Amino acid sequence: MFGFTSKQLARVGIFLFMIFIGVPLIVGATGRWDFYFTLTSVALLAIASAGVWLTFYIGRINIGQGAFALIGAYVSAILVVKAGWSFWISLPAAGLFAAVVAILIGLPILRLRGVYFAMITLVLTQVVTLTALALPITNGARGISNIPLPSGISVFGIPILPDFAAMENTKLAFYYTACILMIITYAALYRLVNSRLGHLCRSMQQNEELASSIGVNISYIRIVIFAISSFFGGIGGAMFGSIAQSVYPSSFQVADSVNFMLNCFLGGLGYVFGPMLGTLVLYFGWDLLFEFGKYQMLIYSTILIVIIRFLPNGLLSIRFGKGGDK
Amino acid sequence: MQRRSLIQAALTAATLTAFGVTSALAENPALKIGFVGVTSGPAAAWGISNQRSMEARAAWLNETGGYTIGGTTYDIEIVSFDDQKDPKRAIAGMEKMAQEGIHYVVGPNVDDGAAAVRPVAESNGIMYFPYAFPKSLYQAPASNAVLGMVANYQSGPAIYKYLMENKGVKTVAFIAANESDPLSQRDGGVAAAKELGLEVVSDNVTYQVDTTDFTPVLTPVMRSRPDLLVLSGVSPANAPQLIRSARELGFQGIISTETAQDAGVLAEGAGDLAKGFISVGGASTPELASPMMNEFVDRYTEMFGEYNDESNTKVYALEYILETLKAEPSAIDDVEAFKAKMDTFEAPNPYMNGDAKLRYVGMSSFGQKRQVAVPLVVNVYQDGAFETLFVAEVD
Amino acid sequence: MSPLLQVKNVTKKYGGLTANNAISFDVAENEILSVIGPNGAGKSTLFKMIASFTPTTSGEVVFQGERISNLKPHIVARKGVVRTFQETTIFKSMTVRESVVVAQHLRAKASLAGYFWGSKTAKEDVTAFERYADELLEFLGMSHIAGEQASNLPQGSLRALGIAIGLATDPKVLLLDEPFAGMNHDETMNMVNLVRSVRDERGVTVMLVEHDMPAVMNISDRIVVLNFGEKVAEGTPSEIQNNEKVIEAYLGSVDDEIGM
Amino acid sequence: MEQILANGVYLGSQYAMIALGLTLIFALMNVLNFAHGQMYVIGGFVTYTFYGQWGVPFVLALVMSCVTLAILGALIERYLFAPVIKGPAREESTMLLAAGIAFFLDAVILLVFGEKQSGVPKIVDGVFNYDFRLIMPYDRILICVLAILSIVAFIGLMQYTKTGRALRALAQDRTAAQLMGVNVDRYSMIGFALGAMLAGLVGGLLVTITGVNLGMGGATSIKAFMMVMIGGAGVISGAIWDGIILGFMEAIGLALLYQYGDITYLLIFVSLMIFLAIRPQGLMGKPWG
Repeated sequence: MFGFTSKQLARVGIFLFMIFIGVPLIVGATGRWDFYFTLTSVALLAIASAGVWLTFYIGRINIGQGAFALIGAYVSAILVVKAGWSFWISLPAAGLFAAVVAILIGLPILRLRGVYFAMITLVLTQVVTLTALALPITNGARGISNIPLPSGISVFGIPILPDFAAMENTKLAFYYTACILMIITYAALYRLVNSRLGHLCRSMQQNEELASSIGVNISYIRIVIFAISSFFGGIGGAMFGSIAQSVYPSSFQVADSVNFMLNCFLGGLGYVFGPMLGTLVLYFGWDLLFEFGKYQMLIYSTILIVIIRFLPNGLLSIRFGKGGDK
Repeated sequence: MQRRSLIQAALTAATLTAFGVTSALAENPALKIGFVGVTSGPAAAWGISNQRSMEARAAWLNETGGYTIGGTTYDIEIVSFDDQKDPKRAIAGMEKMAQEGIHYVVGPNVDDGAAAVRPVAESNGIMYFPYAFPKSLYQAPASNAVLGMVANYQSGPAIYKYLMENKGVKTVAFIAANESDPLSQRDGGVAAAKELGLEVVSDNVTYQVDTTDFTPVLTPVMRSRPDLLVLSGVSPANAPQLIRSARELGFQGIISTETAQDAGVLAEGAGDLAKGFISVGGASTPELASPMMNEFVDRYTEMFGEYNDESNTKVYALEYILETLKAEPSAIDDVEAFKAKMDTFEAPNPYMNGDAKLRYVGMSSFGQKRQVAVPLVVNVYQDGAFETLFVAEVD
Repeated sequence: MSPLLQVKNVTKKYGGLTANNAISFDVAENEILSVIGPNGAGKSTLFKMIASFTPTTSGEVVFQGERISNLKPHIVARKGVVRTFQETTIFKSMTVRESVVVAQHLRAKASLAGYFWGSKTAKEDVTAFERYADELLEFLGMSHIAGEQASNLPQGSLRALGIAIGLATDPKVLLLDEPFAGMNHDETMNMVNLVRSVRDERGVTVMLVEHDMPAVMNISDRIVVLNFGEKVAEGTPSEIQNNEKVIEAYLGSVDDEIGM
Repeated sequence: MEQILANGVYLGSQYAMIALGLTLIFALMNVLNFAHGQMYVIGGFVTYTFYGQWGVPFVLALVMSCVTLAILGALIERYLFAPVIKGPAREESTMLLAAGIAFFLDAVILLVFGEKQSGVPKIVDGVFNYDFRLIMPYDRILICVLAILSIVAFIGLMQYTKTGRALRALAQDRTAAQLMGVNVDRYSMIGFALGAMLAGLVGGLLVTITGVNLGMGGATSIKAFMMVMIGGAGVISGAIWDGIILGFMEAIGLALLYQYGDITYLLIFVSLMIFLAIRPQGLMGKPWG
């Protein structure tokens, strides 16, 4: 199936089992219900980080994912609250809108490379936050609150998705939704990276001139990749808005954009599943250090520095060795 | 080498503190009260004064034998969560509180965080006391949030009215940081001023939170020559700079804000230029502070090295939680009982001289009693400290 | 028969500086044509304009009757005019085989989406790419280094890798940028033979920019000489060798260069 | 008009100094120093402690800020950046390191100096007031002059001293500098220390006017990044120009667009994006940095 070896299939199987059965069992046994939200966050942030990773794959440092997450969150919130759409339709719409914005913005800025691209995307995050503050449709500073929970969907009377508002506890439902989205994202990412598009991206990452000399339409692929990347950002943001039932201009800000980037670095830029691991470690790590009170930040940043000092190729480089490409 | 030993020292220190916190509570059963707010990063000041006032009060109670509710004496344990001013983290923090079996939480400090934690708080049966003003948090159908201080749309009109009557103020200008909370507060303030019949001469000037020079920002405001300049939702860090720039630009009128400020910060940052600056405070001015308030300030100072006047307004939430629980012991793990009790609850206010009462208010603003009745103490800065200008009540 | 590629009055100005001034010449099908000239004569700029890596200021480049100047490089590559680079321009962290497989991008029949879903055409493409890569590496005598990471290769092999990447696109005209630079005599001879066999066995027209005079004389059918952005001479190697202008203006300066 | 000009010069000179340090570090090591703003804040707090708390003369306190930051910068370069840059890692990993250091310094600042806004007494009292058309407090004028002097001194250092020449050679081409006999390790460290020192110096200067607090760090970094982009990353003259340009844009924008308060920065950001899209290398930079 898709050219996977049986060993890889087994690993994927174990991973899926852990997420959908293992985690609920562990939570049930330990009573740590708060892990659901933490893991839901990890899953959603990992989706947005996957987008950042993808732009890294064409050799661009992207510190603008917070902008697209915020756009996604607002689009979904506006569609649900003001236009009365079902959340489940607004979710892809949010992703698509983010992708369209990415195409428009990407046309001029994707010509930039290195720190120039990095900085302009950082500025982009600021621009979107300031725009959200200034626009009437986003309610400006007051944000959009009281967003209803996702409603159920049924086709020909057969319920496909349950109504979240009718649930006793939405934690598990959001957890499963986020995990399913994450798995779809990473499956798509894995396929993409291992298909011809992925190879072309790699060729662009390593040398854009040479890539265009072998006939690769680099500006087209850059746009496509940036749009896909921002689509992921939009989806992650929209889902978060739905969990928090509110969106503010500060829901995603520069710090988030930087964190998305750090997730990718930490997991390892050479590995498809790097951003997922990076997100888990960075986000969960912060929660685990909760015990240390006011030293939390100090310890967290120290660990971060130590990791980058001794594992500069990311956490996954321990397992795969340097230069190994997954 | 140096760096390593530094880190080692830090780690050791951190581990010790962590153990210290958990081992200190041995004799009495612990009653955990949560705090979710920002205690690191740029906005750390807001949460830290909050957290510290809770910790100082808890330590005091525990030292004197604990707090008795319904015949059981508890040691009060404050469980704090740093949300980094990120609404996503704030939700995680509230989940954490639910996990710890906590039903009463103070915080979050900002609008977006307070809105984001609402679903979690309501589904887990947590009453929370945010320091955020949006009315939708406290109006039905929202049920679990209790405003922990006086809102700007309540204090603003009182201040403006006082200034109109006593200082002949006729025109007012507003300035706010370009962020959710200050902008919302500015809009509320503008509406209140217009209702009182004040002429609003400038209300659309904003500044970036990271502004280092306020002169260009303030110049157009000064040109409108208002009698009163309102710094909407100003952070303690920006207040002295704004005051200083306004005075240096030759502004002679009155400057006020509806948020709590720290006299020390004003003294350092603006010196004599801050004279006459009006802000909302708690009850630690000498005229109002009860012996208990003074002792609280002493203990706080001893515990953390310095006092922060912002804590005057932040000491109340914990007191309200504990007093209400004492009045209705079954509420200790049943927030419905707490909500029911809120309608009738009344107890003396220990921090203030006179016969002030602790009770829940908010009927006129929210349609339900979802606000703590903190005395609306309006302070004026004079020579390094605050003096009480007047005291009002919120209903 | 009309020439395969025509350079017509091509001029390039950078601000006030003229890098190429009204240069014209034709390239016939299946020939090896070298462009030579001292440093700064404008050879590289000319190459860039032919491959559309930089626009011309005036004049045009025509390939098979179609104007190819001032387009995007990848479009020119699709038409069959492909340039190689000097050795630093490679896919550093790909293996030799991977590089050659990727470079067959233009031969793909399936769409990008087809690859994503793993369509039948896409699978056939992948098999075909890999087979052709092996064949090409065999032809270039590089099979033994097929699995090496490009960044670990010695200079000579990098040059060959550049040509392999260029050939993998199935070009009609291959533009080689200083293929012999920095090589010793034996290496140069190997490369000369390689380039010749590319033309003879693959039917690829070759244009090259080069400094190494003996190699150029050896390999070229015709030579174009540039100096200070102008075309000084054009002709067969023996014509060029006996051209007074070339000897005076150009060969002298090469001696200087060597003398340094 | 005069007021806008004066505000522009004042803002411009302080921005230029912030940008200088950042661009120097970038030029030398190709590191985007995310922790630059935190270094600025530490500089402010050191001056605050010496001058505001302990009553040490202001100039001495400034020197202490410079020394502290230079040492801090040197240590960070020597023990963190240098090994990571030399290692097999991808170029981008220095960004993660820089971000980690920014978090770390934030945590240290919070623990050591606390969360409150701190300020020092004014160094000079009084306000220069020219007919209400130009209002400028004397301390601002003094700081502005000091900032300009520091910039001049820095340029002098880079142009006319051996260290300066070595640093410039290093910035231009690392390998070539090495071949010319420049001790690359040593001068990278000196360069980083110098960049950090500049951040500390601005922090120390500005603490007299704006005071200092924990929150200024991140915001300052972002502003500095923007400026560096306008001028062209890694170009000294660019850094000075862009500081002045941003200073003037801010001064003019705030003066003219005040009735739409929220949009001055939005416009600055958007025009920056458009500008960079048209001229990717900034004003003075080489293409693609």
